[in-house]
Amino acid sequence: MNRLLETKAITKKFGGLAAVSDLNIWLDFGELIGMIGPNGAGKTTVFNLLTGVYEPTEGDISFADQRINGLKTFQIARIGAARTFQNIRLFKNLTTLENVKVAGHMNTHSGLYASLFKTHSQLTSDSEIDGRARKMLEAMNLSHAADIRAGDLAYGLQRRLEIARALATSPKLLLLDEPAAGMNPQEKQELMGLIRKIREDFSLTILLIEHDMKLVMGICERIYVLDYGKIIAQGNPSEISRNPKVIAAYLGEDYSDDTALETP
Amino acid sequence: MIGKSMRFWIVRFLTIVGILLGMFFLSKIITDNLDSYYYQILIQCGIFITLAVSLNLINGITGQFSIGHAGFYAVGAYVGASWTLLWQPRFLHSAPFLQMGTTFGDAINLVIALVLGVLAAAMAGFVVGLPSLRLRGDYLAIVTLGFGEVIRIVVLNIDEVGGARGLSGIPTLVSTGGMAVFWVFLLVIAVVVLSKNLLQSVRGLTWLAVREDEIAADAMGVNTTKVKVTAFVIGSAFAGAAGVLYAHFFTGISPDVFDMNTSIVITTMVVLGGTGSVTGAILAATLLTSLPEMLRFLKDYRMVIYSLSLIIMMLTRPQGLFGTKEIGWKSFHRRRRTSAGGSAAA
Amino acid sequence: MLTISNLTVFYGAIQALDSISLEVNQGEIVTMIGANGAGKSTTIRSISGLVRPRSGEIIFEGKPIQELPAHEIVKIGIGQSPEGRRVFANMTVRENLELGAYTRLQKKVEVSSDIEKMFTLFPRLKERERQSAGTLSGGEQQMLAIGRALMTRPRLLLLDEPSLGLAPFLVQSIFQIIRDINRQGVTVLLVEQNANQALRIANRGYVLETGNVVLAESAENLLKNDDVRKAYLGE
Amino acid sequence: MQALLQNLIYGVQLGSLYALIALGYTMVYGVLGLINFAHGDVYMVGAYVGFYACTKWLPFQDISVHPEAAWHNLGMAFITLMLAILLCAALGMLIERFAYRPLRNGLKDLDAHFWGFVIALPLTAKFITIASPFGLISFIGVGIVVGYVMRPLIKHLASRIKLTSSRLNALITAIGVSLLLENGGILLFGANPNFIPNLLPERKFNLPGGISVQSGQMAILAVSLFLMISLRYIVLYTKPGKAMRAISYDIEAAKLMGIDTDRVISFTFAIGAGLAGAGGAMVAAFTHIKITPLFGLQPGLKAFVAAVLGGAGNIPGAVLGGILMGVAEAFVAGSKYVSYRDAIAFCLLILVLLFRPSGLLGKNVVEKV
Repeated sequence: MNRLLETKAITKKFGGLAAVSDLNIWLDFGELIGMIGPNGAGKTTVFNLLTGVYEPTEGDISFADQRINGLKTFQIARIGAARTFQNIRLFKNLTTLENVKVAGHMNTHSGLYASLFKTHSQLTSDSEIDGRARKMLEAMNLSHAADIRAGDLAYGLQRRLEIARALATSPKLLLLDEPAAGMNPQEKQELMGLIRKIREDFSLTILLIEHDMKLVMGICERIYVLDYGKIIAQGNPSEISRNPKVIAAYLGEDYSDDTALETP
Repeated sequence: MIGKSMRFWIVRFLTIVGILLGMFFLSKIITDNLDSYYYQILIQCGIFITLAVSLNLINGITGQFSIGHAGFYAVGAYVGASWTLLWQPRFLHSAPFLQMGTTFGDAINLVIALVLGVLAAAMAGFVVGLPSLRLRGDYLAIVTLGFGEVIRIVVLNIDEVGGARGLSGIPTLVSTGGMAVFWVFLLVIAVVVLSKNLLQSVRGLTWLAVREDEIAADAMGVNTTKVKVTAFVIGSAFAGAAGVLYAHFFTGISPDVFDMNTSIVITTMVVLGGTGSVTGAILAATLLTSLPEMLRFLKDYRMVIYSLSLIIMMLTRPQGLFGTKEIGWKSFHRRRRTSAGGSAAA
Repeated sequence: MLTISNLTVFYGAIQALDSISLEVNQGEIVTMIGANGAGKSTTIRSISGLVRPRSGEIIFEGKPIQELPAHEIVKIGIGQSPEGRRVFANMTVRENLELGAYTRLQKKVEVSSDIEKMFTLFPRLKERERQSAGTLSGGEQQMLAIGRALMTRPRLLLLDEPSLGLAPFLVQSIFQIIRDINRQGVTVLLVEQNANQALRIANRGYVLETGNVVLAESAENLLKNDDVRKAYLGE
Repeated sequence: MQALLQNLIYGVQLGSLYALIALGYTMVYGVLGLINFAHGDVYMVGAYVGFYACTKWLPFQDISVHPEAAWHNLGMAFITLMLAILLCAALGMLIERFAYRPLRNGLKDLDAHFWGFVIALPLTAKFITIASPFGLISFIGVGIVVGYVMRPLIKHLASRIKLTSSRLNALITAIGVSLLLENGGILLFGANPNFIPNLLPERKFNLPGGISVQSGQMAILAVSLFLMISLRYIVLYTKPGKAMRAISYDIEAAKLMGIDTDRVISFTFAIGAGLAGAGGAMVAAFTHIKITPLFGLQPGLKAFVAAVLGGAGNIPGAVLGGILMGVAEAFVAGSKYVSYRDAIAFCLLILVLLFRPSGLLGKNVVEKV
């Protein structure tokens, strides 16, 4: 079996309201999956459930053959699920390099004692992390900005740094929450290339939320459509764009007139 | 050939011995030449630097809004004083080497008092750190403040430690032979060096990450719970040590020494110095400890001027004296483009 | 109607706008397009008084307004629907709309009739009149945000990313509504990620890059411009 | 049972007072997210206004000599209450205008001048006695001149200001204002405790079951209730009330509605400070407690705890928190653990927050991810 992630009938209620109900999704190793749906459909809630920010009210989540509901966010991150955030959440007052180093800290062999007393082993392990982080920046074309305060980076670079930081945790699964939000078409184009590239280079499985249909349809192999916390359709891009339910709830009738469907 | 690691430890050992010797002679010189009034101010400065830098670990670096630091200071002071005044005599019979009066006897008692005070304060820090897992920002602040008050009131109600009158006649373990400066500034060096080491390590970055964005830090695999509680434990342990030294230098403690105002003064030092900046905390602690003394000639107007300078400082330089910058020896300097340093709180 | 000349804005040490100039004529829909961080939102926020420019002039109907506080600017006829909608989540839809008419709240009859007008423009809001705004869907919140801005009775309406985060089919109707509002005599200055749609309903457009206006043309010409097509329309 | 009820009555009275002060905290917290530490000191100023009004400014008559003057004194007491409310409201607005607004909007010329003026006051007070009108005028005159001279200096200090939204900054500023009021109070009112003698006829009402209520207690309770109900009306149904709510949700969006946020915030401070002032004056007048410049500290802190207990920013929450705390304190004070009465507030708080991190009635805000 090559399932990386599977949810079994998960439901999340806030108060009485179900933000997500009876959700069954799965991801196989190496897949690139999209998740679309109107605002408030529960897409980000799904991400929060998968990363342990919320605990499901009902149902099970298994990740890498392990039941992960109830685990804390940092534990899930350590098992190998990394994410980016819709509203960029960088450590603004740290530099670009330091942001990535935080994510690389899991590889440190030395404990708190070592950090406080600056032991030899800590120095070596820290310089290893430093080296890895610099490589990661190189991979994401961010080396030139290593010493700039993250909050001062240009918007597009901030989005890229979010991905670099997530990659530095050495994940198996990468969850991207609207990675192209606020980018212009040219930047989106570059981002698509980058997503494909990191999937290859780091042998990742990727799940992404995105509103830009061109991007989603362009790179995703399979798409889940969410509405009111439920999966209303799933399938490959061409199936989705023809699905009447999806057109009614999300895409709209004249969708194909305005947004080119063909892959770029 | 000596291995790399071996050489590292030899250098480390020699540095420490060097510092200890240097400090020892320096403190002798200072004690012999300084007027006792300024001597007291110097000790006060040292104690408040320790308090401010240790609170900076919790408040500035980890971003936990704690404003009840005097509580831990009190725990250290009372537990330490209880050892020398109340518990030590009981052990004296079976362990005669605990006899005070000689340099060795004083030192051993002080070390025991320090260990007990630090442990107790660290434990208190652990207990107070726990709510920080659920509470954020102002809510946490008021709980820490409340905790400080509860400690004070509890102490007030324990007759064994003198209640409202406090404890007096604590043996002056540190003042014989000019050792006060030595001990106090040893503590200052310890807290500053540890803070600096932490800030320069990757682990320290994870602490800063908790301050910057807890949710993101969590998602990067940082055990934020552990970081926050650890910050509380280490920060309060140092405050406890400062308390022990205070008790044994000023030889008298009472609950008012550790009231809300003290907590507030320590918090002010951290903010005034620039939240997160160790150098800033040191400078602000020195300034705020000596300022009231320097203003003494103003008599009644002293505290009015003091409060006014506080307000005007905040209105004209809200990021504190240093922002998040550090000054000092080269390695201390974190080359980070600073912004408004205040984003620590909230 | 609105003339901006040499507007420069700094956030701390970072320059957000570098001496930009633009104008909006009575009855037009003007759109600003550009990458994130190009300064579109900053321009809008400077007009509505949320950001103080370091230098430059903003003249609305002959009067300089760059020194006026935000609430005065609302009073002289400039309304804004902010980025991210920012409705008052714990208040009902009706209360939100009422707050739009805050400056003339004592004229109860007039305010209710204006609210009725909003309900004809956005029938969905009528259905949710007593519901708290936080429970609305993204599209409904956007309608509420626009409705709330219209309640200030603006002659110039500033719209900051009205289609952000909406489902594609809702995007269509939001642009339709903007066109309707404009036909009723409200001048519109529109900031949009969705340059394609924005240019289709606009008369003129400005292209912003890193705090500068790099192109100012009729919308038609911009739609034809090769550079624009490549950079912002994704063709 | 009798003792229980008696404690309950005392607790509710005490609690209504805490609630009155807590409302100021919670309203300011609601609109600005600021812990207005100086609020307890405004309560102290209210008590002093009460003291001066009763003993110096107003023609109260000694009721032990003229028992028939009771109605006259009651009228005067009403004027005292109004004075306390108005003066404290003005003080609240002043604090907001010059200490907190510069944190939001930056330091303007007027702010610099004001602080220069305030710095000048203690320095000139050393040389000029303010007892005579001439002294007072020259005192203020010197202040204005010195303020004018200081202005460029303060402006220069602030020239590289970076506005931050840091709560710690706001908190330290508030603490500074609190210290200023306390120490200014010591200069102005003297450090010795004062108290107001009996001015109103005191009656003890005996209720069935052997419980008794003091007329002073009843008055405090009644006035507090009246003020709280008025506040609720203001917040829910008036224009500034609506604006206050809008600001507390989203200050920037409120500006875009044409709301003059600075004015509404000023109004909020005025109301909160007025309520605290009323509380201070009533306590001073009815309970004959000794008032000192530091007298606002403990009740202020407890009221703040009450506000947090109920859910900071939540108006009914502040009332509930206040009453709850008053009752708890009354029961502890009536038991053998009386020496722990000041600790109970915090124990209660810690307990409640552990189970409801946003207070009893506070909305549990889930941070948006």
